[in-house]
Amino acid sequence: MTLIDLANPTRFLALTARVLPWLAAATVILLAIGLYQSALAPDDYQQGATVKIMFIHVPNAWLSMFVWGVMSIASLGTLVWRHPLADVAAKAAAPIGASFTFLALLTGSLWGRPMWGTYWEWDARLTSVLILFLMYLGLMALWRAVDDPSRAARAAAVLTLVGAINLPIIKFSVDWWNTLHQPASVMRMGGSALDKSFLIPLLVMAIAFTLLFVTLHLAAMRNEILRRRVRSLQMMQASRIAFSGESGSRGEGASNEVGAA
Amino acid sequence: MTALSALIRRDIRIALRVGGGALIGVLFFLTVVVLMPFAVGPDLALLSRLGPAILWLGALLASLLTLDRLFMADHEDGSLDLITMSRTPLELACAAKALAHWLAAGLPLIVATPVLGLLLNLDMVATGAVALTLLAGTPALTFTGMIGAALAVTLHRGGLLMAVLVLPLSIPVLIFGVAASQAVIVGPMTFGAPFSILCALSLVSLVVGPFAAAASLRHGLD
Amino acid sequence: MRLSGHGLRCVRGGREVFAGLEFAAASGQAVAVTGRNGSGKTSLLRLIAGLLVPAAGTIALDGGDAELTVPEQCHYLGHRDALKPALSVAENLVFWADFLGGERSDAAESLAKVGLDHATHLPAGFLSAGQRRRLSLARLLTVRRPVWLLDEPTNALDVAGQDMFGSLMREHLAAGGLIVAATHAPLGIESRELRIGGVA
Amino acid sequence: MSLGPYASFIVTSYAAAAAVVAILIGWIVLDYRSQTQRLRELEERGITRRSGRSATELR
Repeated sequence: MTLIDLANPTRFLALTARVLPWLAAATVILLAIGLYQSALAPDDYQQGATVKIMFIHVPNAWLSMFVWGVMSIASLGTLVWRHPLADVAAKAAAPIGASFTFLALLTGSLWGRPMWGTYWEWDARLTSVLILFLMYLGLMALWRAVDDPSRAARAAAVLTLVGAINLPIIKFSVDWWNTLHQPASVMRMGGSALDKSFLIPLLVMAIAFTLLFVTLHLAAMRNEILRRRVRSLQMMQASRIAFSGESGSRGEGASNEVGAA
Repeated sequence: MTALSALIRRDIRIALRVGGGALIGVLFFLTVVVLMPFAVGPDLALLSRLGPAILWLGALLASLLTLDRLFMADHEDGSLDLITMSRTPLELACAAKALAHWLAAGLPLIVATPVLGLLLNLDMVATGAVALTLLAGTPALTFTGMIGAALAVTLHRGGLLMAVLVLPLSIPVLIFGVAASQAVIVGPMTFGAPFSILCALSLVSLVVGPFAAAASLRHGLD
Repeated sequence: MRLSGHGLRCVRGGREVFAGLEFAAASGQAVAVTGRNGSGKTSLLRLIAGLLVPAAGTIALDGGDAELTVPEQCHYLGHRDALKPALSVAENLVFWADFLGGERSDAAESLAKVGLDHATHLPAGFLSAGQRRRLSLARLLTVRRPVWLLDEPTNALDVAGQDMFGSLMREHLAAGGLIVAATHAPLGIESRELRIGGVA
Repeated sequence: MSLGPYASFIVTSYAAAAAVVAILIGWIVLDYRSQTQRLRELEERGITRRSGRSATELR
């Protein structure tokens, strides 16, 4: 099955129907393993048991960026390759990405509360994620604001790509802004210096959440394709109404109005 | 009464459907408030002192900037003609439209306030005070903003002109709204005095707004 | 019932559109307002509808409901359809029926009469210009008003639509209503002509 | 396994993640049902796709 084959929505729906149950099962199994392992993971000598929040915070934070990446590729698909499923993929990903980003923020602030004493600190990482969240919401608002999906797709694709270029700049600016005001970062999680007992559960959770995203994304894409079919059928119905007058008992004569399709 | 409730229900429905802008106001509010710390700095003590002011400014801008389409859309598709001709007094119809707008766009701002209070390091009491003053004050913003929205139809210009016309009118609301919230947080004034003035301002605008808007719509139709 | 205007003068944008205009129409009569572009056909309708204020003269509806003003007893069908694309066909119609109030007939029946009964739950945004016009006509049928003010009513309607509209107007006149229509094309029903702006 | 003094934060985090994911799944399932339902209704009215194939059929 190549990318060209997938261009046909009907074939895509068939593939989705076949793949979804397996994906869902794999997600559940991996999540179970990940949760079990993170439950067994030892406490951090500095942070105590709160380090367990990391096992869901980090995968969500990873997904918040990964989903934007997926949307960026889909946007390229819309603008450059004109792949018919690209804007379906981009649209379906936005609310899911926003949800993961929201979870990253929420767990981040719950993790921060014991560390900082407040729920929110204008910490460089959290702030960047907050901006990312706002951009997700803006993108969703854009999708909602335009009724015609193919017209909205162009605008959303441009915005997504501009966002993808801008995100590193925003991240850099926020880092700079943050260090300007707070020389010492409040929380340091050494990235690669992480102990193996944390790293393995974290990796499993990250993979499980990524699989969760893929599952949800495919299902949401399927919904989106069906939604567009409903829409085009309704358009056809609207243009067909005039003909129904023909068979009506009022005998007003045939109408050949076709309607704006 | 059926006429007015039908109008309110229609406007809310349109605001919530695809293409409607009810939630964009909240998003704008969120964005404006998030921008502030980047200008002020991430100092939590400072932010919590400025918090009520930031929230009020954000809510003010969000509720006024979403208003400029209040009558414009109805004017463009001819609905406004029919509303003017109908047996429902235009003043009441204007009030109903403003109420619908407040329900669809104003209330979500108040619901979003606690989350933003968290970002600005406001404690529970301060957040509650801001939310309460917004609840009392945003109707005043909507109903005075409505006058600007009506003028925008008359003058065939929306956007910035409307903001320039209406923002000065909303200064009293801003003064007493922020004063009442600050009174809870730092004192030394009591909460009651500015809050009752705020409520009075809202009540006055509930009366004046529909009449002014209806008058300007009547003279502006052609 | 008799709708009449005396000595009507209309000024728009500092320019006098017409002056000293007289017209009258009784129950069961249709008046076709004709004249070249810019002669004030639409302005006359909007004067009657109360959407413009006459610079001089009066408009009266004798034999109507004394409690109501003239515009409150009129239907106005302008160039714009007063439809919301986000709402469904039925929602649009029921809203106007609820909002305009007064005596009303069944909305579903009116939709059937204008040939939109299969589209009731479709968003109005999906309709073509002609279908939108039909939906506006359904409003005239659902809410009872004695006076119909129609501005180029047959615009966007196809031949079948015009026939359908002709029979609806005849029904309205037969029921004692009256019609003032601004038009270029023949109205399709028996009507008196009111030519404004003089002979060019 | 003891969660220490901040147990409520940890539990809340996991619960919130579960809730949000549950809402997402619920939304997707309900959306799927309503779309297939609407397609079926349209088909019953005799509106079919140009290909003549059923719009709901997946294979």
